[in-house]
Amino acid sequence: MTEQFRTTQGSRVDRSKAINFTFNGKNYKGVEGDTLASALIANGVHLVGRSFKTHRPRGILTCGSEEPNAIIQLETGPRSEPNLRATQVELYEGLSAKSVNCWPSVNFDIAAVNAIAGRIFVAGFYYKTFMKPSSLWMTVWEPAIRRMAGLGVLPREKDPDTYDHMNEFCEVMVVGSGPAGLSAALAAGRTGARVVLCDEHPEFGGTLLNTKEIIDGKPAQEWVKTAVAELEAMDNVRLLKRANAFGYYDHNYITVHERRTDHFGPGAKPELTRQRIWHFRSKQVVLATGSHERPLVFADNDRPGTMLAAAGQTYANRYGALPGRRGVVFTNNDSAYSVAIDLVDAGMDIPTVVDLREVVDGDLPNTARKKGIEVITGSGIVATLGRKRVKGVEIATVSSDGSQVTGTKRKIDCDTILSSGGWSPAVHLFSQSIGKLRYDEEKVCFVPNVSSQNERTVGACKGSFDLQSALDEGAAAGAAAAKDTGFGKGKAPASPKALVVEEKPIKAYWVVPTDHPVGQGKRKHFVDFQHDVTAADIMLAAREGMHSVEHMKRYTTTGMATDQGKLSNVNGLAILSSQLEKAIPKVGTTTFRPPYTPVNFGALAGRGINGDLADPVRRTPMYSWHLENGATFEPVGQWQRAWYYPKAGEDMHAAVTRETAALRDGVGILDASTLGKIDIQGKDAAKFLNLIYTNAWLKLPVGMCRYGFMLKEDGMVFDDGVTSRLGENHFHMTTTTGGAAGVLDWLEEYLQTEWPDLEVYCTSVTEEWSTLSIGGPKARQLLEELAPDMDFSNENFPFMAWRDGVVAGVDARVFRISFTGDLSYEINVRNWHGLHLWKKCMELGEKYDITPYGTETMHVLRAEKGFVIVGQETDGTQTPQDLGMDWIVAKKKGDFVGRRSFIREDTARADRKQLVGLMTDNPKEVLTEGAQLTYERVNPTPAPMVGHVTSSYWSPNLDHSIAMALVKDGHNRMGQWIYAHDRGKVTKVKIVSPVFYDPKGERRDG
Amino acid sequence: MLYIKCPFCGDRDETEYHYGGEAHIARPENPDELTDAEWAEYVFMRTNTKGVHRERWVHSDGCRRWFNVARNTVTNEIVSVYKTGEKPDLPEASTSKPAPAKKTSAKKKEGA
Amino acid sequence: MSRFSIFSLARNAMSWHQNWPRQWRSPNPKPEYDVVIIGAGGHGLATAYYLAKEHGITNVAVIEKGWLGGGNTGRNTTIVRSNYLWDESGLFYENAMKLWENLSIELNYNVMFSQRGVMNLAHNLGDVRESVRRVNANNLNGIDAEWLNAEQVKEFCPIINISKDSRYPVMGATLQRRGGTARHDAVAWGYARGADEMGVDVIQNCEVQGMMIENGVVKGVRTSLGDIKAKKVAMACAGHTSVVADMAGIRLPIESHPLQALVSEPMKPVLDCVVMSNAVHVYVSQSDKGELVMGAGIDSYVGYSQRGSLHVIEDQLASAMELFPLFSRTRMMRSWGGIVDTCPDASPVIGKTPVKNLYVNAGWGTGGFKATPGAGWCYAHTIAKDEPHDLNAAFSIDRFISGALVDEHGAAGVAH
Amino acid sequence: MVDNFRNSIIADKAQAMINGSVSGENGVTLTEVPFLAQVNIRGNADDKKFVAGVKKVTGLKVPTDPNTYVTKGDLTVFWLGPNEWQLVGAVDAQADLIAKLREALDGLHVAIIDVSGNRTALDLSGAQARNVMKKSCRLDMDPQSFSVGQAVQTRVEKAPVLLQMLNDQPTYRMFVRPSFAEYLVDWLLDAMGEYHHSS
Ligand SMILES: Cc1cc2nc3c(=O)[nH]c(=O)nc-3n(C[C@H](O)[C@H](O)[C@H](O)COP(=O)(O)OP(=O)(O)OC[C@H]3O[C@@H](n4cnc5c(N)ncnc54)[C@H](O)[C@@H]3O)c2cc1C
Ligand SMILES: NC(=O)c1ccc[n+]([C@@H]2O[C@H](COP(=O)([O-])OP(=O)(O)OC[C@H]3O[C@@H](n4cnc5c(N)ncnc54)[C@H](O)[C@@H]3O)[C@@H](O)[C@H]2O)c1
Ligand SMILES: Cc1cc2nc3c(=O)[nH]c(=O)nc-3n(C[C@H](O)[C@H](O)[C@H](O)COP(=O)(O)O)c2cc1C
Ligand SMILES: [Zn+2]
Repeated sequence: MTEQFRTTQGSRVDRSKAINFTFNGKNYKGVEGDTLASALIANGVHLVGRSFKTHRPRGILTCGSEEPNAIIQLETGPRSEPNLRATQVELYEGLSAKSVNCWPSVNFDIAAVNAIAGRIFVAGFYYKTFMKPSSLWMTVWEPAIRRMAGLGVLPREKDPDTYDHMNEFCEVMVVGSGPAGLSAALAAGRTGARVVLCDEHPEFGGTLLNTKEIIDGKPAQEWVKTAVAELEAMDNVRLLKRANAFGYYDHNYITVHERRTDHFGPGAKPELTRQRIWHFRSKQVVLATGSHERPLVFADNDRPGTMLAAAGQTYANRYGALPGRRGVVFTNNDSAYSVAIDLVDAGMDIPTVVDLREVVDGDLPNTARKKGIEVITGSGIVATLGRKRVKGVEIATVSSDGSQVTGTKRKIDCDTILSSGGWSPAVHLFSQSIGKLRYDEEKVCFVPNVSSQNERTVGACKGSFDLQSALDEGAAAGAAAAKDTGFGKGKAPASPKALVVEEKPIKAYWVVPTDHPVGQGKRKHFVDFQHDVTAADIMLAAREGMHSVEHMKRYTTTGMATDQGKLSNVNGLAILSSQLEKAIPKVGTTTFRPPYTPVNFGALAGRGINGDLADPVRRTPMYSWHLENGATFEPVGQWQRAWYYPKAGEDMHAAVTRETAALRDGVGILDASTLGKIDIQGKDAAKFLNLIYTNAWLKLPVGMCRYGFMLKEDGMVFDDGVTSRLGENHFHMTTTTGGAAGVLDWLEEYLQTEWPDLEVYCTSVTEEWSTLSIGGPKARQLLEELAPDMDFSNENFPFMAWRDGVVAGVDARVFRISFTGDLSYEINVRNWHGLHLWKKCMELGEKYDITPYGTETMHVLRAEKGFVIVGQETDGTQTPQDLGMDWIVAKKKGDFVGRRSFIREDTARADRKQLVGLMTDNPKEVLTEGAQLTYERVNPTPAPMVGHVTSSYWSPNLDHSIAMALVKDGHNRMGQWIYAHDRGKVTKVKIVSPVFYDPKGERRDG
Repeated sequence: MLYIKCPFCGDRDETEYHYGGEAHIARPENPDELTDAEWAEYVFMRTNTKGVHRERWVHSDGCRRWFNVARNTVTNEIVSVYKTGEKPDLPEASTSKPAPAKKTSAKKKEGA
Repeated sequence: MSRFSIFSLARNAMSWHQNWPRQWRSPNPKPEYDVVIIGAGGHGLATAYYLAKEHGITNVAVIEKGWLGGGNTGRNTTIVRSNYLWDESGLFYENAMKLWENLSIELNYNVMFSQRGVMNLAHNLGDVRESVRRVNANNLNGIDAEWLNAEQVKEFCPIINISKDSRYPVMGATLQRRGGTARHDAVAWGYARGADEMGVDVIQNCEVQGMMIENGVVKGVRTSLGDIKAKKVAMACAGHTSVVADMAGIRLPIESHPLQALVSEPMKPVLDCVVMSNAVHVYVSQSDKGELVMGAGIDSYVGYSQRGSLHVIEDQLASAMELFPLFSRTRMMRSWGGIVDTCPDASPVIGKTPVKNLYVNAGWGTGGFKATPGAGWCYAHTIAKDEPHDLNAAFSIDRFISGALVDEHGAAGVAH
Repeated sequence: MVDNFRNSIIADKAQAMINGSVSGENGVTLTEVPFLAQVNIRGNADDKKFVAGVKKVTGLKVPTDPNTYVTKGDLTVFWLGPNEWQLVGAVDAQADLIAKLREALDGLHVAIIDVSGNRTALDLSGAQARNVMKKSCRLDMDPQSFSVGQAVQTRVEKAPVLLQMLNDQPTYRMFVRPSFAEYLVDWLLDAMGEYHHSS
């Protein structure tokens, strides 16, 4: 195929470099510098997609990120991407794309029959139907609607590309690189401040790349070139192309989405991350984001071949691609005349400009007239002809209030319509940062009014639509912004002189009438092109009481498509305002939200797209040993803990049976390094512990340890652990694995905010120490071999004592505490000695058949003894008393955190849910953790539940299943039979003491 | 993401801190003397200010100090950052504040 | 009011839809009402509807400072389920679920209640235990609930990654098949239309700025449109409850926090159920238009800004990608925030206040959309009878004094 | 002397760090500096006795400027907070330092805690090191904001670290909890990947 619509000279594309691509299966040629859209236009392809609801044929409307129509699926396979705007896709060799949301093809789309039923499918129709019978909603209607859903298709494979994030700080951030942004960046950059300039486009220059403006007597693009060259030479300036500033958050936080490799083609630069999110903290911000041209809302305004005027100009000037052979320009303002002029110069036939204004006598219209273009005033396009491409327009004079067609219709043949309804400043970022807008009656648009952060708007974004203002305001703002950060004197450098062509005022004209009242005939006035919202829909919404612009938006879905209303919002609200006979500012805009242009999920995830980088996996020093020795792991918070160590052929049950037996009969070893550890010292340390633990601490002798509970002020248990007195004023606290960080923050909160007078320092030493727990009847023998210099006798090293010594040749602190009920020692050594000690234990313990065990076995062993695990027996609603641990609550020491809550009515109840043991009748039957309990076997629904099973295991040592449970009034019901329910299965169980094993504690001392 | 100036370390991103709730709620000296309702007031009831809210933060990933922030909960403007134990009078937040509703009843004292 | 149906649609199509009546009026406030409800969110509107329908009280105004349905009702991820842990909550939400199941027909407004199933994933042994506990509690309360193992999870939702090597391996999930989503705006509109038809005044753009209280009895409200007398006043103002309660001198155990959500661009359906994971802060469904609707985490601090922080979204998407690797190449189209009213026990407050004839409905936090019909129904009862219904008796403010909290952190999780 | 019972928790990452490092002018390298002596000191900088005591042992005045450190010979004292410092010295210096400090500060409200095992150190160095840090840390890494003589407690992505600007190469030294070390190494190596290929 040849490019029939490619011009022969001018433009920024390189006609000598041809690029092959396919669209909807057909081969085409474009050239370097093209976007997919410009290449399609050069090839005369206008029909590029189908609309969302009614599948009407759609053509390319714009030349930027505001494109609602030309939405395509790029490539196939794992790098395929749905919903890209053809106007933003840069052409590369071999590109392949297709239309979305049409079947079997864009030319013949079966769902287009929707359009036939279109008379019923008005705004909100689905709220009014599909209700009866209700059985059909889920089975017929919703599936049918769902089949119509969506535009493109997600690839099923994992994304082969990578993404990353960058955090940057700067003094001045400039968004948008048109004349205003470039001037601002230059002025700020020259002061030496750190400046960032970003633009969504692949080239800097903004609209200057699209038009033929003159700066300092030369084509403006020459000024752009020197400006960019100067900026590139500055070390303090960072330039980001293809970079969409998508969010402007609190505290001058601006986030930018940079597409780094897409333009090379998929997978072309594997060493680079495909896209990058930049997080900028900028002291000052200059928004030079330009403006969006608004389409006019006229009858049949969505036929392919209809385009925004400035987009047509851009295709011709910038890409050398003519939008058609013969075009009619339709406008309510002067800017479209430069379009007509440029298009004629580029070789297109523009017979007519249809202008809604009655008097048209500006410089640009007059120049156009001189070129032989007929200017028809006070008139509008009242109908268009053609189906998949415009064939012509019907024009007529229209009343100035927009109510009706006043003259007779005249037909003009054309294949292109270029419409301009005025300009809307791109105030998105300004509004995201909570800046307040003002409606400008003269310019017919919302403009920034009051800023809320350190930010300035300039150029078209501010509503200053002439080039000289853009240059001047940019320079002034750049210099002032830099000065506010301590750079430069704030004086704007003299800006270059633009050739100014005076423009006459625009006329607000929101809906162009046609030969039937709007909405009452076959011609439709589209407002939101992607979502098929028409002016009639908006009027209907207003009639139905949707008077708030937010209701109108949601009822009609105006502005909710992928362009987020860049083209439709202002037209929509203006139509609503005239329908309600309310001033436009009274109707107001909808809320501008991030992102400005949609941003890939992958990019937002960044390198976290690889889960192990998203969240740290924390490992103990012995992790490598566990791994090599076949351990399975259990995630506990961020930690990976060894769960059990299956030998060949063993399942969990077998492994745990073996591990528990080893501990009860011989010696077992557990990696307990993940326990939180806090060093607490100072003369008030014991007093402090008295306040935060439920039990008494003043009299704990040095050399001894004690188990404690911490409560929140609501009286409920929130952490537990053993704390040891290292010296008169010095304690070593342990916490649960998951609780470590929270407990330290919490201790500090009380210390620093409630009791600042207490002389206490808390320091985390969690990872200073590796902790190995060695337990079982043979533990002492092993310890004696490991530490020949230490005395492990019961007399000299009793239960709940600690001693320093040398173990396996390294300094160690040994605690004699037991979470299993058996003789047990916790050995703490420096983190870096953990692996050594572990291996040494395994080596010396071999003759005792030392057995490493994991958390599962630990749980079984402690359950046999009735020891609770915070977070398993507790869920934030248990007091120590509920757990049967009144003994841990000091009665006489005075206040401690949470104490006051005990005497509240509900907390003091005698029949609260209390911790008990449960025994099944059938010794082999292991209850399910989480089974619910009732007093009676047979229950009505809802059944009166009296508690649940918190822990349940097969106990190899007892040769019987065991369980712990919280049961209402459980402490008074020892020996009673109740019922456990697990998904339909009912098991009779007896309430017993939770201490199943060695109730007298005879094994503790070995 | 907020940008908070730790009174000890300087400006840091929100992610380095933990929020600690409303500030200046003193723990009652003698909880035993309180009624259940008064105790509940201390443990659960919060001012939840719309406007300038005084709150605690801890610089968890930095100096581990607790401190106070006065922040406009509508605009997120940080009006003041000050150390524990201090309670400066504050300038009004400079940006838009929603009109605090007129009070018809005396506002209760904070704390218990 | 004209009935909505395919026939009325067809009939109106003949006249180019020119004759549809207003779905609700925009009345001026009367000087006095029997009941003034503050807040025209789903809860306030449903309350008005049931006051009129169930209790015959129609001299009611719903006063809304903005546009009806524009609070959290208009910005939530629309997940509806009733599988809460404790009896009090389970029975309360199940009542709501039953109302949901008939709501479109009841309101003659298609709220598109789509019972496509809600899965709550478990990622560690603690999750598994708590999930099973909840399934059993639900079953005994007559609430449908199932436990799925990892393979069954995959079968129910084929795009989930259940690899054991995943950073957050999926160990199973609870499934409530009757759970799903609903069209949030339609819920507010349907109730507004229904209430309006029975004579309730829904007054928008009218802010309550003060309370009239005499001798501990509420007499009315002061609004931006003037004073309005009322025999009873009922708060239903979600994130702003503390602000309004403060006008009556009432302090509440509530903090307001920003909570964000986002939608992707619309794509052909890949996800036909709702997936939630509290552990990794992901909850997502795909709408009938094709967007992925995702909730993000809650910002930790008190906030009234209806905005949130990007890092919350970034962290959440990183986790989501591990569960749904295929989401990487879709794009976030819009993100927004709401102000959620959180209670210390993650359960709501519905009941009387220390001020006579003043009622409170708040503390719904991240999960009150699903309660909308049930909350309105119970709240209407509470207001009409001046005492709570059995279903909401446990949710009084007094529980913070007695200690009888209904701790639903496990089941309520971060957000949903 | 390093006793041969010691193991770095990321010993098995050594080769990956060598492979992942990029030599040359535009490169960036990552290495571990294990087993350094580290002592946490709590005390009151307004108390002359405290300041003098530390000075006597270390020859250094405890820094009171936030985010700074001072160095003399092998010894560095980091400011961690208004009443907290970290002393870092050569391998195995801790026992001696602690004994001397305890003696010099006897009777004062202080805490002197051996934390040598509580963190290991990683050095990220070379022309691209700053960019790698920018991918990883939400602090301003530009030289005017973070320069030699400064150290901060912050986060490198999700790992809490004490981050020291060691020299102008630049070299960043990160003191990190051992349990996070593998994650941090993986994270940094991943960030370095880009420079690996484009040199
Ligand atoms: C991002 C997000 C996701 C969520 N996801 C879910 C979910 O998936 N499932 C779920 O069940 N729940 C979810 N929720 C929670 C749910 O949205 C809310 O709990 C629920 O919608 C609350 O309804 P409401 O009617 O009480 O409040 P709202 O809808 O907030 O209504 C309160 C109304 O009171 C008005 N008001 C306030 N002050 C005044 C005043 N002074 N005068 C007059 N009017 C006033 C407000 O303007 C507002 O319209 C989510 C919330 C958020 C923000
Ligand atoms: N004749 C008229 O009525 C009329 C109307 C509008 C504009 N103009 C002309 O347009 C020019 C205005 O100059 P300007 O500098 O203000 O605007 P501009 O339109 O030239 O430049 C704005 C640039 O900002 C970029 N941008 C916008 N939002 C962005 C974001 N979030 N992230 C990244 N990039 C973003 C755009 O892609 C564009 O390149 C003048 O030359 C003026 O004459 C004329
Ligand atoms: C369930 C749900 C689905 C949504 N889908 C879309 C959508 O498809 N397109 C869109 O632009 N916004 C969508 N939104 C977001 C709304 O546009 C809007 O952001 C949200 O209601 C909050 O209101 P606000 O942004 O006006 O403050 C959706 C919101 C919800 C709650
Ligand atoms: Zn700090």
